[in-house]
Amino acid sequence: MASPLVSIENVDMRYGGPDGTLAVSGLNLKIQRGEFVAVVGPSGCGKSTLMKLTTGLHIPQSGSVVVANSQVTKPVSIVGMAFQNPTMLPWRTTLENILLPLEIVERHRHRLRAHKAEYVAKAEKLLETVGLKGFGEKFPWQLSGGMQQRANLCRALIHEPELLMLDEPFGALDAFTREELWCVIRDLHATQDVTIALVTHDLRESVFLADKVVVMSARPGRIISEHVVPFARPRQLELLYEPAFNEMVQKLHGEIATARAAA
Amino acid sequence: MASPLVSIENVDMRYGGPDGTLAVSGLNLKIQRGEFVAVVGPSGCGKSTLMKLTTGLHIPQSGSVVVANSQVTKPVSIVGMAFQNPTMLPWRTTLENILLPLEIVERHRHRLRAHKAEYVAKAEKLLETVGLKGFGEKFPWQLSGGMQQRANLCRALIHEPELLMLDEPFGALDAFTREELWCVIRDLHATQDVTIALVTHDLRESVFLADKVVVMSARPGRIISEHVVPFARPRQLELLYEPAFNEMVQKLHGEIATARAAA
Amino acid sequence: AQTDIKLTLDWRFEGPAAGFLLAQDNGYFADEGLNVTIDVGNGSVEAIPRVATGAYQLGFGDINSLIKFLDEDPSQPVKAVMMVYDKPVFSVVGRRSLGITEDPKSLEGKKLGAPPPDGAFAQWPAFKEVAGIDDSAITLESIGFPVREPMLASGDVDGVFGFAFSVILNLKANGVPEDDIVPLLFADHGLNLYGNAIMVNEAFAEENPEAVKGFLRALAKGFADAVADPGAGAAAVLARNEILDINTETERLEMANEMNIKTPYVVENGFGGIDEARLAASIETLKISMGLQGNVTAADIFDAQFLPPAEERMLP
Amino acid sequence: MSSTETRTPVAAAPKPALKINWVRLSPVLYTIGLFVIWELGARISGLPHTILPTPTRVFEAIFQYWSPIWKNSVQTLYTTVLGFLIAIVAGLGIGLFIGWSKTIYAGLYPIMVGFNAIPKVALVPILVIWFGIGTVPAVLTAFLISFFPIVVNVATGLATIEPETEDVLRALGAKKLDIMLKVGIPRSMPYFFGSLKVAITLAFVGSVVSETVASNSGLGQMMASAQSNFNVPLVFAGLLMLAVEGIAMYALMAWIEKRMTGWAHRSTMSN
Amino acid sequence: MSSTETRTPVAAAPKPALKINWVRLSPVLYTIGLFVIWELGARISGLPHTILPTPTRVFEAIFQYWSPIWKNSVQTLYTTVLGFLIAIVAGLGIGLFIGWSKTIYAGLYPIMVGFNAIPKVALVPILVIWFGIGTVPAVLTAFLISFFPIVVNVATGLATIEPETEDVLRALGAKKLDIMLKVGIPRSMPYFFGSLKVAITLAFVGSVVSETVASNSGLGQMMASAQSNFNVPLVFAGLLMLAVEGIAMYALMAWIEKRMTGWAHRSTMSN
Ligand SMILES: Nc1ncnc2c1ncn2[C@@H]1O[C@H](COP(=O)(O)OP(=O)(O)OP(=O)(O)O)[C@@H](O)[C@H]1O
Ligand SMILES: Nc1ncnc2c1ncn2[C@@H]1O[C@H](COP(=O)(O)OP(=O)(O)OP(=O)(O)O)[C@@H](O)[C@H]1O
Ligand SMILES: [Mg+2]
Ligand SMILES: [Mg+2]
Repeated sequence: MASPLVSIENVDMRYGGPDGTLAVSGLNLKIQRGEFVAVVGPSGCGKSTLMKLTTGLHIPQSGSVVVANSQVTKPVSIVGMAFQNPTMLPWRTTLENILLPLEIVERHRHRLRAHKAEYVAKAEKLLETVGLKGFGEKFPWQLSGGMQQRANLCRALIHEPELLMLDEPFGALDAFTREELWCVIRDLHATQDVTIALVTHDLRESVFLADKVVVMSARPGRIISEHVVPFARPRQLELLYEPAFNEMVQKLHGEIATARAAA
Repeated sequence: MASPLVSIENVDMRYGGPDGTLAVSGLNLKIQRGEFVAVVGPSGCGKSTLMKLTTGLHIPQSGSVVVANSQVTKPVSIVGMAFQNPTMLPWRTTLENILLPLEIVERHRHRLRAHKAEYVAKAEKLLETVGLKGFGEKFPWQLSGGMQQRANLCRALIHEPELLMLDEPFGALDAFTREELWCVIRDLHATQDVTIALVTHDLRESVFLADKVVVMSARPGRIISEHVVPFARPRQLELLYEPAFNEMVQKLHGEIATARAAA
Repeated sequence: AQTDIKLTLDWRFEGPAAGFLLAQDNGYFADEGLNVTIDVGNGSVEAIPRVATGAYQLGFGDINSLIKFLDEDPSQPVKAVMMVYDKPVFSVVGRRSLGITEDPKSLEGKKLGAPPPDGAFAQWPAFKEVAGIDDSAITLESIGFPVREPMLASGDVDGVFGFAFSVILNLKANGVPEDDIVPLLFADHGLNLYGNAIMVNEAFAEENPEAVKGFLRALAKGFADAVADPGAGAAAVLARNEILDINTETERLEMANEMNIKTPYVVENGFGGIDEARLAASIETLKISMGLQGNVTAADIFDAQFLPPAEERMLP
Repeated sequence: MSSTETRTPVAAAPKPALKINWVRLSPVLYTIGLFVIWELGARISGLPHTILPTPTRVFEAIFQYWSPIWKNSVQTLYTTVLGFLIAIVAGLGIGLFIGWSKTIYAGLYPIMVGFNAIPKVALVPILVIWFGIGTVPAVLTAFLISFFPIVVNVATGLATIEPETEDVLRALGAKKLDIMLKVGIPRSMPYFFGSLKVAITLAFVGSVVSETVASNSGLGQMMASAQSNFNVPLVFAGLLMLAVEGIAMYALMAWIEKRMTGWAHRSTMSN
Repeated sequence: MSSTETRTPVAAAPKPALKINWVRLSPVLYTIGLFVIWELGARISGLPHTILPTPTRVFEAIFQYWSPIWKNSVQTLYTTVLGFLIAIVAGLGIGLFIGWSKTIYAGLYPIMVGFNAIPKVALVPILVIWFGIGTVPAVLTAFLISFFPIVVNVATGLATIEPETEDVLRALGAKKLDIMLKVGIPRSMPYFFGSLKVAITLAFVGSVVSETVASNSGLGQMMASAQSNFNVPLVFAGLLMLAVEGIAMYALMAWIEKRMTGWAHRSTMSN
């Protein structure tokens, strides 16, 4: 496994033509197959842009994005993405929204009709995992903000993608639900051969979950430092109360503070 | 000032007809004039519903909501509300979005045309305060998630409402931006005669900002406990590192854990 | 002071309208102290209600339709005051190559195209009676004006109802050779009706009898001019409707003059008047073709009092 | 601040009064109102009944001529619905086609606008020559006149999809067609149904116009011959039947719409 | 998982080829294509030129009759635009009115659908009685025929506002009218412009139809007159002019639309 799954090199991305906002500049990042990378950085620094560049939703003006050994020129199909804003389709129930990827992704769409019940059961199990049991029949606009976000997460997971891009998936959740979902993601990463990139504002979250935390500068965003998280897996929630853990969180915190001041 | 500004008594709210979701049940809450109340509780417990009940966007099926001494039967006009999802109007620039309340609220709409420049200056100052200087001319969909949330906050503040309802206004922000905005809200509350209700998932935020933290049960939501925050005002960010502060946060944390387990 | 008069024609500015236009262009209306506006019409039927409601003071329309109209509601303030088409050109036009001859009997067993609003078609029930046609084997196809001649030209129908001169000219335009065209004029086979007449709004006529008289006097001169010089008449038409062809309109006007206007009766008695007995007879005929209830008599229909003396109405 | 100054005592919750369902009643009331205005208007204006008959006379005519009215109405309804169905299929198809690509959009739209600025009655002769008189030209005219609103609304629906929603599907590697089918069409459904309301009325106009020019049956033909007989009440009876048929089709579509686009009609405003 | 298995070497970024701007060219290409098809079709089908003339003959006719065509075109354009402007104002107004209340919606909509199922040509004689022939009936017919699509789309726009967006204004104590003006109208703008495309074409149809029945000038009158003389190439020349005028109006509106609803047309799909 010499080549990384995701390799972003010297990428510049500007929105809306030559005079538009320069979102990221000189961005470099490699994500190995099976790795769990957390991205942190100030609001508006280009984290979501980074995610969209990786999935091919945006094509950079310069630099190269390579995913699974091929240059990204259009959206790649191996990804499961949880967008920052839960963009559920309002004409579908939550369950139907979650089943959406199965109707699209090659691997599943041909099986869907024949194995409908099986897939529905899987979706309902996922819903239960995130604490939304029985809400499958509701429309997304009948859910609270946090519930939508959780449904959004389910939609990213349902088709068992190779590469999982999570853009602040827990932002609207209370501390306890959040911790539960940390464990869900942790277990997913442990049991399946999946590569995960997670954008978050919660440094504890990033340290608890990730193998590597990358820190982005203020806009135009670039990676200013990468930190390998030394804690052994499997990690338990008790880790959150260990001094070493909090130390690392503090260190990151301080580093971002400096970076911010400098920017 | 005998009567509270907001008084919610025994309120039940069910969405979508008799068989719909019972969002809150037996809800009781009083907010005094000038008070700063923080509401915390698990995802989907009815916090946003509580906010909407208070502003009159929803009318409860039973119980009474009284704001400024009159029964709420339609939206009340003394409120500034920051919705959980930044619902910016996509056809207006960020600045125009922020100016929107001035076009509606009686007190300002008649002055707006004549004093346009003054109001625009005010909006731009607000934008600067939240770190969005120069983004006024951008459309909301040209902003990142966190930037939209900050613009959303500006829109709630611009018309200097008597009652400010903030529904997770900092959810999508990084720790530093968040702390800056805490200070903005704190100063606002200190200098102006404003009553604030804040929904948050961040217990530290609630303790740092509020006079009183109310904890809601899981759905159907009701208030299970109220905690008066003992720390003197004005509070500085250093407070966050004081043991007494963290103790209170821990206590709340533990209490919610128990409540959740019970529910 | 000039009297304002709005006049609605039966149809568009085409050759047969030359009499009106010449009366205006040659200043005859102005000489009578009239300020006349001439508007185009949409069929000789629709002119009637336009005049009856007073939207137009004067109009040019089918007297048979007027009889039907007044029979429906005798209180309507509209009356004919001058006959223009002494003989109507209601006809079936067929094609020799499709088996239609000058004998009305040849229509039996044929397929005929009939535009519902067509004035000729309206007289079919009376015509088939007077001409003794057995219509049990005749198929009537309801077709609109735009497709009437093309369908006949392409042989989809064997004959069509219509005003002879329009149909003949249009068939020629559609490439049918002249000697293949057979016009069967109803009037030549026993149907003794009148054609288009000048109608007046009675309320206007009561208030301005002199204006009506003057108008008719001027009009008689105009029609005389059109008969005398069809070329000038066609030119007057073309001045208002540039898209026409001068030769066609001259031909059309000549045909109208010859077939409708300058009939033996008119040559003898002058243009514009009627024979009361003939009008009464035609009301009887219309009872068959249009199902009149018998609410009107010839006197209710035509009022000759505004006509100038016969010698002023002689055609050259 | 303003509204709080008025310290009214806490009002009791308003009691629900005995409720008349105005929403259900209103179509009836409006229709009755219309007829009353029409009756009065026709009487006061003093227009002859050969121009504007009163509703009373029109109803008399309906009663008197019920059998031909009924037969011709069925014929017109049949051609209209047929043309309308073709228009739906074609409209959706062309709408998607136009939504598909900027080049097609730029090329096809002006031509369609131009085509639709032409009165369809001008095309009936051509249809008649090709297909003979009767049902086929009427169906085709109904189709030709009614597909354009559907195209426009479907194309607009596709063009105004929020990129955020598109991205959900694009991120899954969805083909353009998938995006059209899964997002484009459902999202434009409310407007699609709106366009159907316009299209169905146009379809009626189309078949009637075609029948007027070339048909042995149908309301258009009936009205044309009634008109030439000065039987204007019968003409208006025909118009009324057209309106009734239009409303019936509208009701059918409103019903389908309600079942299919409930998600979009959540606005609380129109009460 | 499927697409990763193919380990192709990293491809070089594709070079931009010499670019022809197909989007700008396509209207021209499509139009030329249309004329070619028409010419061929007319020749092959063997229809007589009194039914379907070839474009060549039509252009000859345009050349030959340019002066009357031009004068009449201007007249028609004038009445159409006037009627269209009234339709915009009335359509917006009625649309808001219908969006205002469920009762009005339920009562007015069916009546309007019924009214619109009636061919407007049937109303022209009444208009002539009231206003004489000429400009006024043409303007009114253009208006009557074209306001309905606008109403439908504005009303649909209002009915499908997301309650979340409404709440932003309601929370400020906004009156219903405010919500209509600040949210309803801007939000339905893309569909409003869509409906204008339909409405302008209908407005042309309306004024032409009215001119055919009752006018001394205008393309409708000219075409009717040409038709009754079987000068069919001239009829088609008139139709072509109508199409051209329709397209010109469309271009104007597309330009306004672009300036006003850019925010809604962010979709990346149609490329
Ligand atoms: N569609 C767009 N058009 C124009 N500019 C954009 C667009 N999307 C993002 N930007 C700009 O790009 C920059 C980076 O945005 P991005 O969404 O990547 O930030 P982020 O790091 O995700 O922020 P947050 O933490 O607030 O979500 C911002 O300055 C934003 O204004
Ligand atoms: N429009 C709606 N229709 C139906 N049910 C709704 C609606 N809005 C909210 N609910 C339901 O009401 C309950 C409470 O929702 P609410 O939005 O108040 O939760 P919340 O406490 O704000 O949650 P979160 O922290 O996730 O935002 C939820 O179970 C939700 O499903
Ligand atoms: Mg982001
Ligand atoms: Mg909420």
